[in-house]
Amino acid sequence: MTVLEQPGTTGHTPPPAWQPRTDPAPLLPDAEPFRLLGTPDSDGLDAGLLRTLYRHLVRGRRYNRQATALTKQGRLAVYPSSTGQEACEVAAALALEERDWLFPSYRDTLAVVARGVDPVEALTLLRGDWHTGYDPVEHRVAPLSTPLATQLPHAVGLAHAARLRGDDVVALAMVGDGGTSEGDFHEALNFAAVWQAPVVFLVQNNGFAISVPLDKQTAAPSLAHKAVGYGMPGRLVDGNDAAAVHSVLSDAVSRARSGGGPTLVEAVTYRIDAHTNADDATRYRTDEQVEQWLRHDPVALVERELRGRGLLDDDAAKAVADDAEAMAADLRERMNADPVLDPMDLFAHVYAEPTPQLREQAEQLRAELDAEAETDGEHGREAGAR
Amino acid sequence: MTVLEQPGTTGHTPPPAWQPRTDPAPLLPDAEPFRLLGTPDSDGLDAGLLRTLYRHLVRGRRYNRQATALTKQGRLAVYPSSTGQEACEVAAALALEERDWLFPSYRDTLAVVARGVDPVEALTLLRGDWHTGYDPVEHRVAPLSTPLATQLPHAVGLAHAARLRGDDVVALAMVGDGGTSEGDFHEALNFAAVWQAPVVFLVQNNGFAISVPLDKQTAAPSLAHKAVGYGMPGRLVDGNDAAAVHSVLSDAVSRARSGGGPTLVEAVTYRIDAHTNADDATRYRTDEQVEQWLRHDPVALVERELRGRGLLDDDAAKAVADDAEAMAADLRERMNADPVLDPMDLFAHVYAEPTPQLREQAEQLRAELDAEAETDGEHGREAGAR
Amino acid sequence: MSTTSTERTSTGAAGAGTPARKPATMAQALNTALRDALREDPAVHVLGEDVGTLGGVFRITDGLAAEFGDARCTDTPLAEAGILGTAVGMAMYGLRPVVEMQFDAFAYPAFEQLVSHVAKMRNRTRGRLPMPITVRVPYGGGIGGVEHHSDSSEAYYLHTPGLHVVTPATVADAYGLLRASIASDDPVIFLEPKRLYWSKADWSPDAPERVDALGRAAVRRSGTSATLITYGPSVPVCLEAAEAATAEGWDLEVVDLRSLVPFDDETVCASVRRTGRAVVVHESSGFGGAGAEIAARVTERCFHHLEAPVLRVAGFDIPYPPPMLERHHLPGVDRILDAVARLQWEDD
Amino acid sequence: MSTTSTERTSTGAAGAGTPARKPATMAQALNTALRDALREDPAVHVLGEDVGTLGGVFRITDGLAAEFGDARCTDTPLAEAGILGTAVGMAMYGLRPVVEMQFDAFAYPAFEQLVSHVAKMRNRTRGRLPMPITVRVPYGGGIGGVEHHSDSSEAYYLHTPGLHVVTPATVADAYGLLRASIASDDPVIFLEPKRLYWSKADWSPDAPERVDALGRAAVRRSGTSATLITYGPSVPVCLEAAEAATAEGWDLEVVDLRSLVPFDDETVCASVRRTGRAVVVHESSGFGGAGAEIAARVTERCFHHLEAPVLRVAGFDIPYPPPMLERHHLPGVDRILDAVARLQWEDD
Ligand SMILES: Cc1ncc(C[n+]2csc(CCOP(=O)(O)OP(=O)(O)O)c2C)c(N)n1
Ligand SMILES: Cc1ncc(C[n+]2csc(CCOP(=O)(O)OP(=O)(O)O)c2C)c(N)n1
Ligand SMILES: [Mg+2]
Ligand SMILES: [Mg+2]
Repeated sequence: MTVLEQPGTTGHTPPPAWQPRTDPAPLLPDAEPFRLLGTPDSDGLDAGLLRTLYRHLVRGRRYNRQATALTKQGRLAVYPSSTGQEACEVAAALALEERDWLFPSYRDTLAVVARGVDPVEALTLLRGDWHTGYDPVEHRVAPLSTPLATQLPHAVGLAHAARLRGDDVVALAMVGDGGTSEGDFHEALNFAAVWQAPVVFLVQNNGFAISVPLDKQTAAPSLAHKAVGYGMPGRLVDGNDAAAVHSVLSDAVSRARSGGGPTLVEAVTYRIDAHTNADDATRYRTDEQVEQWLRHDPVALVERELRGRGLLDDDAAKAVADDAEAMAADLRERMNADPVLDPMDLFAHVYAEPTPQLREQAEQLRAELDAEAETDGEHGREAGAR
Repeated sequence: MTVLEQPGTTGHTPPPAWQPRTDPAPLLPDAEPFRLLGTPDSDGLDAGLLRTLYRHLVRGRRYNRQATALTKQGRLAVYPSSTGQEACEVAAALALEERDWLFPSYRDTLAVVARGVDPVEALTLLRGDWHTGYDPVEHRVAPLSTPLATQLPHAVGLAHAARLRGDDVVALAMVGDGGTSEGDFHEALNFAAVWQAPVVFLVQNNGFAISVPLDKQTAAPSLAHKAVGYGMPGRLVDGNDAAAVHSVLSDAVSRARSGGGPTLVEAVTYRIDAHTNADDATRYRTDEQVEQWLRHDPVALVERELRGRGLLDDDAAKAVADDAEAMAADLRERMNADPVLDPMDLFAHVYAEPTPQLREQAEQLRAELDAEAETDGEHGREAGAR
Repeated sequence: MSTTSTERTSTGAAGAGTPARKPATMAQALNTALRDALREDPAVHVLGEDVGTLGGVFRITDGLAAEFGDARCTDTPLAEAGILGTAVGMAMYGLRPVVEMQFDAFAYPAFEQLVSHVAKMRNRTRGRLPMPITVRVPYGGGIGGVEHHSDSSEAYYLHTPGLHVVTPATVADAYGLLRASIASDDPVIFLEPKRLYWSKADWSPDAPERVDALGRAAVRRSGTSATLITYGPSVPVCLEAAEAATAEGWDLEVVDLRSLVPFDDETVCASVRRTGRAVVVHESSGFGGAGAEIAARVTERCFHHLEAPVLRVAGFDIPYPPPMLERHHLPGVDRILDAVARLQWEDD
Repeated sequence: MSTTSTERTSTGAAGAGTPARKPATMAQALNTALRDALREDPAVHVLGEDVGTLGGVFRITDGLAAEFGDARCTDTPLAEAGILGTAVGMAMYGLRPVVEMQFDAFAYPAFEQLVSHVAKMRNRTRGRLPMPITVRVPYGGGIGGVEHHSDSSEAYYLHTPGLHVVTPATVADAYGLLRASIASDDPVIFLEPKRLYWSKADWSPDAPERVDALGRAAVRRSGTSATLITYGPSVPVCLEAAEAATAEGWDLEVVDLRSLVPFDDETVCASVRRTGRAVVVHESSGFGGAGAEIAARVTERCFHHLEAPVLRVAGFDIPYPPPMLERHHLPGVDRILDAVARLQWEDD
C-alpha cells in the first residue's frame, strides 16, 4: 500500500461521501412508555387474550407467593420473586410461538412456567436439586441464567443458526436493568444487529439491581435508547401493562420472524418483593416507593379492564383464583417430597463419555457410597459424609 | 416486603411518572461529520495552531514511513502505521494539557510521540525491546494497549480518581472502530457516564478492523450514535481534518475539565497503509477506495489551508520537511543500535519484591548466564540458549 | 461438615497488655479490616456491586459507605470487567482500590483485565505503574449455593505471574491478611472462604493481630505421623480430621498455607521432612489444581524424605454440584482419613 | 531453537495404497482439516475475527469463505465473548461451531462464556444441551510477538472440568486431532503452537491420517534412560534434546501427550515405570502449570519406580518476556539436559 511521499501535491477534495448507515430517527424510542390498559386504545384488545393474560397473571402472582413460602419452609434454597413484574413474565412467554425459544434470566421462573414448563421442574435449580430441571430442547427454554446477561449472546447465536437453517424461529431473551451494564449485553446486541438475527431483547427495568438503583447503573435517557447505538429499534413500554407488553413484544417477534432483525424492548416495572427471600430491601429503598407502585399493579390493571368491559364477574374471578390455588397446592405438595438424587450422576454428564480420570473418581465415590451403605446397615445411622 | 394477597382490590392509577433521565436530543451527533478546513469557518482558525498541526502532521507522516522502513530492515518486529490518520493522532495529543493523561491504542505511536515521548522510546514495544519504553507517569501516557479497548476503563478510573482528588485532570482514550464492539468499550463508557468522569473517548473509525469492514462491525447509524445509550454526547468529525478534530476534542476536553462529564467522539478517517507491515490489504479492499481517500489527505488539507492564507511558502514548507527528515534520520540511526537488555530484568519487576520462588529462578538463570559467558570465553562463540 | 472453626494457633504479635477478646466472626474481622484501612489511608477505596448502601451481599462492607461516603465505598454499575478495569486506572493515579467480586464465578468476566493488566502492569512498565489492588473474592462451596455460586478458582489465579494469592482460614488471619493485602504494593487476589464467614473465634477488634508479610504458612496443629497441607475452607476440615485420626493412632500435622503466592516452601518442606508423609487437601477440582503444584514441589524438594507419594484430596473433576449433592464432592474427614491410610504405613 | 519438526512417528491408520506424500506445513494441515470438516458436515461453521475474506491472520482459514460462503465461514465483530457466546447458541440449535480466537491472550475476554457455559452446559442440562464447539487458540511464544501475543494458557483450560484440551505437535496430528476435535460432541480447546505453524513434514492431503479418539499420547522417540513428557511446541525441542543427550550416554524417551484432557495415564506411566525417571517440559509458567499436574499424578502412580523426583522444565513464573529476551524464558535443549542431569544418576 502506498506510503504518501509528497503530501503537498495531493489534491484537496471532500472525503468519500459520508452518510449514516441507517436513519436513526425510527430507532429511537417514544417519549413515553407505551400503554394500552386504561387508555382509549384498550378497546381494540381481544377479549380472549385479556382473559388468558389474566389467568396467567393470577397464577403467576400465586406462584411467587407459594415459592417464597417454600423458602421459609426450607423447601427452596432461595427464590427471587417477580411479584410486580408478572406482566412482563407472562407477556414474554405468550408472545412466542411453540417453535420459538425463550432465554430467561434467573428471576424469570414465571415466564418459564407460563411457557408450559412444569412448575416443579422450573424450581429444580432453586431447590438445590439438579441445576436445570426441565428439558430445554423439549420446551425451547434455555436454562435459567445465573451469570447475568451471559444468556443474551446464546439467544443471538441460536436465532442466527435457525435463520441459517431456514427456520422461522425467533429467540426472546430476558435481562434486568442491571444486566444491561455487562459487556455481554453489548456484544449480544451488536452481533444481533450486524447479523440481523431474529431476536427480541426484553429488559425488565425494575428499578434495582439488588440494592443498586437505576441512576447508579446508567445515565442514559432510557435503557431503550441503547438500541440506536446498535442500529436496532428501541421500544419503551409500561411493564405493568400486560396488554401493552404483549403487544410490543408480539410486534417485535413478528418483525424478527419476517426478517426485520432484532428489537430492544425496555419494560418499565418495579420489583415489589425484596431481591430474594434472603434480602432486606428496607436497607436501600423506602416503603413509599413500593406503595406508589402497588397502586399500579399489573394484575389489577387487567382485572379492571376485564371487569370494566363486562368480561369478568366475581364467579369467573373466583374460578381463576381457584385454578391458581390448585396450582399452588399441587406445587406445595410436590415440593414437600424430597427429591431423590443419585450421587453417581455427578459424573454422568460432564462429557458424552467420562474420561478415564472421571471413571476412576466415579469408582472412588461408588466405593465410598457402598461403604456408607454398609455402615448404615450395620449401625442403622444416617448416610452422609462427615 | 408485602406479597400482594388480593390483586383485585388494588387501585388502578398510572405508574409513578416516567421521564427520560436526560434529554436525548443534545446527545445525538450531527447529521454530517464536522469539518473546518476548506469551509467558511476555517477563517477563524488560529494561525499558530495551524502551523503547529502542520509541523506535527508532516513529522507524523515521516515517522510512519520511517518506522515501516525499519520493519523491512528487521529493526522493528512489527509496525501498525497510522498513515492517513495523522490528523487524529496529532490532534489527540495537542488537545491535552500537560497534566492530562493519554490512553493510546496499539496503533497510536504518533499520538504518543506528539505528546512528547522520545520517538525511539515510543517504539520500544514494537522493536521487541522491553514492553513499555517510556515512563508513563512522567509523560502521563499509558502504555500502548494491545488488547483492544481494555485501556478504556483504565482511562475512566484514572479520570475518576483525579476528580476525587480534586485535580482538574482529563483523560483522553483512543480506540478503533473494531474496538467499539468489545464489552470493555461498553463498560467503560457506562462507568464514565454514571460517574460523570472527565474522559474523552476518541474512536478512530478508519473503516477496518484488520480485514473486517465497518458494516460487519456495526449496524449503527454511526459509532457516535452509541453515545446516547450511555447518556453522553456523541460527536461526529471528519477525522482527516486536523483542525476539526482538534476543535471537537478541545471542546470535549474543556467540557470534561469543567465537570460536564464524558464525550464520545467518532472521527471518520481511513487507514491508507495495510493493517501492519505484515498484512496484505489487497486481500480485502480495492485500490479505488484507497485512491479516493488519498484525495482527502490530512496533511494536504492543512497545507492547502496554510498556503491559501499565505501562512506557508515553499521555504517554510521545506523547513518543516527538513525538521521531519532530521527526526527520521535520528530515529533511523538510533534504531540501528542494538538495545542492550539485561536478562536478569525478567525478574526485576514482576513484584515489588521478588517472591522466594522468583529468587530461585533468578539464581538459575544467573548460573546459566555465567556458564554461557564462560563457554563463550573458552570457545569464543555467540552467547545464546540453544 | 463443620462450618465453624475454633482457632488453634494465633499468629502475629499481639498488642502489649491484654486487649479484650470476645467472639467475632470472620465477616466481622474482614469488615473491621476494611474500616481500619479506610481510616488509616485516604488512598484506600472500596468498590463493587452492592458494597455501598447494602453493605455487600455478605455484609462485609457494612457501614463503610455511611462512615466514609459514597466516594470511598462505591456502588458500581453491574460489570465486573468495568470494576476491575476502572480500579486499574485508579491505581495508576495513586489510589489503592479494594474491589469486591460478588461471587467467585462472577469474577470471570474480569479475567482479561486481571491477567492482561492487573498482573502485568508493573512488569510491563518496569515498575513505574504498580498495581496496589486487592480483589476480594468470596469463594468455595458448602453453603448450598445454586450453580455459579460455589466455584474455587484459585488455580486460575496462582498460575498468573504478577498476582499474589491469599486466603485466610481463621478470624485473626481474616483481619491480618486482609490488612497486609491492602498494604501490599502488588495486586492480591484475596479469597474469602464463604462457608467460614460465620465461623467464630475470640478476637480483639481493638488490637487485632497484624500479619507482617504475605507468604508465611502457619502450623495449625503439630504432629509427627504425616502432614496435611491445606488452606482456606479446608483448614477446619483438616483439623477435624486430625482429631479423628488420633483414634487410629495417627498424629497429624496441619499446615495452613495462608498464601499460595508467594508459597512458603520452607515451612511446608520442614514439616514434610519431619513427618515423611503428606496429603494436600482442597475443595477445587484436583486436576491442575493448587494441590498439583504443592505435591509436585514438595516431591521435588523432599523426595528422599518421603515414605509415600504425596497424595491429594480434592474436589472431583466436575462442575460444582447442585447443593443436594455437594457433600459428595467436598473433601470431608472420611476422605482425608482414607488418603492418610493410603500413605503406605506398612512396608511394601 | 528449532522451529521445524520432522515427524518421527505417524499415528492413526493410513489409507489403503500409498497416497502421494509431499512436504506440508502444520498450517496447511489445519486448513485442510477445516475444509474437509466443512465439506463433510453441513453443521460445521467457522467463525472468528478475520477468518473470512482474509483467511485468518495465520491463514489457517484461507479460502474457506470463498468455497463455503460467508455463512459457513464468518467474519464476526471484534468481541471474543460475543463470538464464543453466539457459538454456544448455535450449538444449542444443533450446529457445530469452530471458533477461532486470534491469539492466546485475546481468548481471555471469552473466559466467562467458556467456564460458566461452554464447559458446564451439558452437565447442567443433564446431557440435553451438548456443546460440540471447537475453540482454536494459536498459543505460545518463540515467534517474536509483542506482549499479549505469546501466552501459554493451557493450565486455565485443563483445570476447567467439561473441556477437552488438545494440542498437536506434528503436521499429521494437526489434521487428525483437529478433525477428531470437531467431531467430538464435547467442547475442545484446540491449542495450536504458533511457532510450529510453518513446521513441515511429508504428508498426504488426499488421504490424511485420522485420529480415532482424543486422549491418546504418542511415544515420539523410544528410550530407556528417562522419559521426557511434553506437548505442543516443546515436542520438537525435547526431540532435539534427546538427540543431544546421546552424547552424554542418555537414551531418552519422548512422550507427546497430544491431549491434556483426557490425560493418557497409561502411556505416560508405562514409560516412566520402564525408565524410572522423568522430566516434564512445557513453555508456560511452571507454578500451577500443566507440569505440576503431570508430575503429581505420575508420582502418585509410579512412586516406587522412581529413582528421582519428577522434575519440571517450564517457563519462569513471569509475564511472557519481550521478544529480545524470550530465548531466556523458553525451555531450551540446555535447560532440559540440565534437568536430566539432576535426575540423581549416582546413588546419594
Ligand atoms: C455476572 C454476574 N455478576 C453478578 C451477579 C450477582 N447478582 C445476582 S442478581 C444481581 C442483580 C441483578 O439486577 P438486574 O439485572 O436489574 O435484575 P433483577 O435482579 O432486578 O431482576 C446481581 C448483581 C450475577 N448473578 N452475575
Ligand atoms: C482483545 C483483542 N482481540 C483481538 C486482537 C487482535 N487485533 C489486533 S488489531 C485488530 C483490529 C483492530 O481494529 P480497530 O479497532 O478498528 O483498530 P485499527 O486496527 O483499525 O486501528 C485485532 C482484531 C486484539 N489486539 N485484542
Ligand atoms: Mg433490576
Ligand atoms: Mg479500524
